[in-house]
Amino acid sequence: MTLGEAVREALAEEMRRDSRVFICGEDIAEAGTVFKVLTGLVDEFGKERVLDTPISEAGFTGIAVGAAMTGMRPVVDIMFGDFSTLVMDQMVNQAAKVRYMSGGKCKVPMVMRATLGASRRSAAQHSQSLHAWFAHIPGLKVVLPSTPYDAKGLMKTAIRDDNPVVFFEDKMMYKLKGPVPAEDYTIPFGVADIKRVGTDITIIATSSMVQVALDAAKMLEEFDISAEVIDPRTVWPLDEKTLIESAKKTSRVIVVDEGYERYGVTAEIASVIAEGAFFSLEAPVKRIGAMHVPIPFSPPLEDATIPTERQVFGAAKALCG
Amino acid sequence: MTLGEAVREALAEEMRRDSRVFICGEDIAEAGTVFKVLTGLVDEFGKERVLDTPISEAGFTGIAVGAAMTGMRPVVDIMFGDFSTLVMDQMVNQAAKVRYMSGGKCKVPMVMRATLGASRRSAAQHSQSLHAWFAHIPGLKVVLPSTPYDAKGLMKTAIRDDNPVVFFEDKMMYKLKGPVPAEDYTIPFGVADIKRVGTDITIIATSSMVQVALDAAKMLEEFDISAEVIDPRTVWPLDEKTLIESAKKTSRVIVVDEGYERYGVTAEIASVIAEGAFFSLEAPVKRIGAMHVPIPFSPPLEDATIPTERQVFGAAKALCG
Amino acid sequence: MTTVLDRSKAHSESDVQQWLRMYRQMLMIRLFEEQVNDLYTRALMPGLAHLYTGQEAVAVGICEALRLDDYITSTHRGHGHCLAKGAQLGAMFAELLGKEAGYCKGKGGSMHIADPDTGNLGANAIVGGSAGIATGAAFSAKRLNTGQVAVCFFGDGAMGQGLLYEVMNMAALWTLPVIYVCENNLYNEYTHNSETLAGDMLTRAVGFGVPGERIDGQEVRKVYATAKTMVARVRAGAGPAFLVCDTYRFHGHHVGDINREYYRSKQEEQQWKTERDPVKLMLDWLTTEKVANRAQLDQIQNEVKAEVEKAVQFAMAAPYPAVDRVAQDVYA
Amino acid sequence: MTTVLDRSKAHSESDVQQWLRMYRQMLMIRLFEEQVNDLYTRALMPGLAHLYTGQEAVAVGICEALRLDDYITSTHRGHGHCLAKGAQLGAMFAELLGKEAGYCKGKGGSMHIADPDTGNLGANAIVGGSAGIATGAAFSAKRLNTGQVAVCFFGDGAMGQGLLYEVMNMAALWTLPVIYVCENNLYNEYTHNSETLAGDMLTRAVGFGVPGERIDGQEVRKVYATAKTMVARVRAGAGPAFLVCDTYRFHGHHVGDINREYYRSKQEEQQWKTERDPVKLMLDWLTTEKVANRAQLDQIQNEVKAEVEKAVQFAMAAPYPAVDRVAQDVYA
Ligand SMILES: Cc1ncc(C[n+]2csc(CCOP(=O)(O)OP(=O)(O)O)c2C)c(N)n1
Ligand SMILES: Cc1ncc(C[n+]2csc(CCOP(=O)(O)OP(=O)(O)O)c2C)c(N)n1
Ligand SMILES: [Mg+2]
Ligand SMILES: [Mg+2]
Repeated sequence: MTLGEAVREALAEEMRRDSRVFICGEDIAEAGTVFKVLTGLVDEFGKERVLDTPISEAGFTGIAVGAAMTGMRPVVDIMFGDFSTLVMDQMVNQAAKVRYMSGGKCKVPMVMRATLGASRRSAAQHSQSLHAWFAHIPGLKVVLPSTPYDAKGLMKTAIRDDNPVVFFEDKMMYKLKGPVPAEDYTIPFGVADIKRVGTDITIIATSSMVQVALDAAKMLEEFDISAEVIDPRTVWPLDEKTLIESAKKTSRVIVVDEGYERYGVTAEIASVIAEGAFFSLEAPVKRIGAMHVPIPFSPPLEDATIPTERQVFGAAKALCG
Repeated sequence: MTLGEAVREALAEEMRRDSRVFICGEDIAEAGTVFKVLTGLVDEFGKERVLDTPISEAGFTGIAVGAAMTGMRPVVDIMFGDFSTLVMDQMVNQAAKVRYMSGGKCKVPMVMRATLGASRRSAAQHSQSLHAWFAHIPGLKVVLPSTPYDAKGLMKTAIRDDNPVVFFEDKMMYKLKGPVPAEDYTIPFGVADIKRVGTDITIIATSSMVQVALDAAKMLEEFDISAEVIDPRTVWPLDEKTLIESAKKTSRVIVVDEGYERYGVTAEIASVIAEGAFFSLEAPVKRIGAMHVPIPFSPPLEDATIPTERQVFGAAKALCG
Repeated sequence: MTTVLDRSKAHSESDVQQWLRMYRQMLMIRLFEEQVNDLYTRALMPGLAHLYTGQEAVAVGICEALRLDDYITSTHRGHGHCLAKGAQLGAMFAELLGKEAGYCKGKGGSMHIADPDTGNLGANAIVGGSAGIATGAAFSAKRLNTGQVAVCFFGDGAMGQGLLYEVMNMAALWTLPVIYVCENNLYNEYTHNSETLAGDMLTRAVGFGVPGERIDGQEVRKVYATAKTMVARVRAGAGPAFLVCDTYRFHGHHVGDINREYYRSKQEEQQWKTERDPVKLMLDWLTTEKVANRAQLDQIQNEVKAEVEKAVQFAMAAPYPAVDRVAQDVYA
Repeated sequence: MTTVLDRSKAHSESDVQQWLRMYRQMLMIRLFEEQVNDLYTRALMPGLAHLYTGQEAVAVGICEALRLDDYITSTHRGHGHCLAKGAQLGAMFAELLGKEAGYCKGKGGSMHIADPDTGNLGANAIVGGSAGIATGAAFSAKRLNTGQVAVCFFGDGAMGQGLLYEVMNMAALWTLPVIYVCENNLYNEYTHNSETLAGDMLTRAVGFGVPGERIDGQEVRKVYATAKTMVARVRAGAGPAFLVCDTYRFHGHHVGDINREYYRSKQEEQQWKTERDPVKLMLDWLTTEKVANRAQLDQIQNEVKAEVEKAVQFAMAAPYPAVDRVAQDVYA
């Protein structure tokens, strides 16, 4: 099953299970989203539960917040994560804070799905990975699946969670295949997954960077370097324990994330490790994120801005050398 | 001169020097902003250059972007930094990227002024310090003055800069006094200022946290601990060299910032230090930021969420102990 | 006395009850706000408060037309909406003082009071910020088929926020049971709305498929009558509606806004206060129409006063939340 | 031949020049887009492109009414606006191919072409995202007293973005010389706008103090005539204006949108293509009115074709930017 299918299945199963779940967003009904991830859902659930909206990201996100506060369980589809710039007030000043500001009286069980990731030659306004912004905000949970299995299990958890959850799907991973069991399952938030066991170096990677890390790990194998690859799966809550333990074991760590490196996800994870495994580290934690430039359109330039397996491999070899 | 007056003077002098500079925002003309920072400017420059806007943050920020691209030098006033949630698209997808996307053909010489900081009992939507979001975005520069002298010099640099600059003023610091020379001066971006020289521990602090750090340093003195306090002044560009050198010298570092600690400014600075001064550090870099909760209204609760001199003092003592 | 009884006979008992209830509610808001101002002036209240005084007829007239389970969303100037929808004085004061006994356990304060039990989804300190929430509540009501309506209160300043138009459009497309109520008190903080509003408010809403009305917001019976018809229509499935109530805030933008002659004249304020005070207008009408006699009206006044005072005392005496509560309620 | 000369005499020489220029411009856009589609189909173009084919009369009619230094802002479907405002074919193709010789040195691509030399402040991949920029450009023009106007092009989908209304309001309050041009091609990507637009477009703008007109966007002379009057009025200081041009995109939402019967019928497409093709309508009119003869029109066609082909060849042969250019142009 592909990652896109896994997301769709999770949504379909949750919509069958709970009639309060609905999805809204642009071009999601008959079109099934621009990435065709939701194809067919409208046929089963109708246009009232798979709701095409105007191009009003702030507006329909706000409506979702209100619907979530009053008994529904909305899933909001933000076509490109870059457009999350338009919903920050609704997500951050409203959704994330409603529970706290009301002293626990209200809750906001909603999911905001958005895409992230570059390398589609889509240029600066359609290629960003802005998840660090959301991870910075108390009251939100932030999920980044890297496999179909994780995508399905995490999406189900997200929908059943009584809090606003921001769920980022990498556009380039929708076609990625992987095994997904037939039976119902969920994956708890805050539990990192060791995607590959290793002893010499820990590579912590998120979303599509997990594959990059695994590919780098394979290249490292030829040099007799055994890399452990860990996917936090949720950057908030963050499974610090698993990350730190691995760091203590291997004593060398690389953190790879597709967001801008500066003031991004790699900074938090690197400093959690630097603190938690301080006395075990042989070398500084190496951060690898997107270059500090807007994503360029031109293919050779774009390719230079995003972390690659070669880059991770090089960094790992240098660390272990 | 107070910090508020220093900001006003910088604006007034730049408006006198350059007729293309104008300010726009809510309640800034006759009212002189809700913090009375701009009082009197409208008398000198008129309502066409000190422009009261509707409550349309996204709209007037967008207008400023366009005005900046076509020969003006706008200063946008965002009353509370919390409302920057409303202007992320204009600042991040437009202002920050216009130069790059146009291959260097266009430029956006604008300043977005916003406030930050809690402890005014203003609750969750009027107390945040969201500067980490902007620091994450290539194309923006992010300034956080901590003294009247810095505020004036940095504001002048901001206005003369040909790029979008986000300038955060702490609401509680407007009344803070300090010397400001009469003559024209600017302070370059990317140059940290050592606010206090010390040998045992480095405290890196931003905005109002500089005062907190200085107060903690005084308390530490009594325990014969000599603390160096450094203010990066701009978190992007970041003067890594000065920070790392101090860390190498003292071997112990605390980073204090009023933004949420998680995925915030302290994470970036801590990991820059952890990497740059890796072999000199005696202990992990200690991060101190706002608690991972929305800012509560109730005074005893709010006070518990924001870094205090006592907390910094305690952390420093523990590190040096 | 006989005259009074004679005249009141012209009115049905239920009408009389309703008028007196609306009068009492307005008075309660008025006295509540006086206490708030007093607490602030005596430096007993943390932070700020935006007083509703002068606008009471809007909240009361509209909430009188609502069911207890109908939803409202409110603003930074929200005390009136909360009380009119049914909030209790004690928990209100306690919240304003940051006490554990407050509606939000002290975590919200004046600008964030929420009381789901009375359908109040919360005040909002982001201007226009609750337009989505109210529309979403209407969405739920329609989907869950509960017959509820949602009322979104906001000030004329919120007409500057694009969000409002985005959600009006969707409310119209999806025929949602939501009423957008603009309390037009002429000012956005310290700026007259002639500087901030181009075009025409009602036309704006019509452009998004939302029909509207504009009324005098100082006459509570007029507000109620209009709201009643509108609510019935909206509840019956006619889709969203827009209501502009012309009104005036008697105090400053917030309790600390004392010297305000640079943005509005004392004369203007005086005129509204003497000629257009909603509480006084209702009192006069009740008297003129002889709905109630002086003694009855005095009794109401005394009762409300006593309730308010008792509530303040309760709140003042109530404890702050324990500091370890700070980390609770972030997540459900 | 004599007849032609006879008839054309009825038209002034400058009118004829203008009509032929508009025809040539429309044709250029049409042939440009055909090449783009071809490049994409042959997998020679990175990313995507949103073709303007079918809407040429809007860009050309409006830009014909503008000065070279007047500003425009454009959209994801922006090639037509750029060319109509005066962009060169070679640098356009080069940008679409990500080449150093492109308008943005390859950094922008199809959705971000900017050309300040012709007043083009840039295409924008955020729907409605340039409404602020265009209004800001009008602000500059007014403040710097340059007599320029700004035109903001956007699709009917952008009517969903609150930003548009925020800036319309300010443009009206501050009487800024900006024209908001909505190209109503009936669809937001794959969704018909009957599902996304409540109310009435012109009424919306009027609500914000911006008067408007709605016209057939397929008749370039009609578009031009309307724009001419509007631009003159706006330039003279009348404040902002709104123009809705009804039009249709002949291709998919983007080059890869091939199977589209689930959202619009082949019949609908066919009807527009055969009956409402702006290039053909103009060609027919030029022929019927005998403004030009077949030979002249063929010559135009051949010239444009040759130019377009030459430009593609230039762009194909042009080098990519050196990789170290990636870090340039982030800051000025
Ligand atoms: C988005 C946003 N911008 C600015 C503010 C600051 N602010 C608080 S109240 C207010 C004026 C609101 O005016 P109006 O909506 O008319 O309400 P009123 O105060 O008159 O009741 C402003 C600008 C805010 N809270 N939220
Ligand atoms: C803010 C935003 N939301 C969504 C998109 C994705 N998107 C790109 S084009 C488009 C449809 C735009 O429709 P319209 O404005 O009518 O322009 P058209 O494509 O018809 O020319 C959408 C939804 C976007 N680019 N920006
Ligand atoms: Mg008002
Ligand atoms: Mg369209």
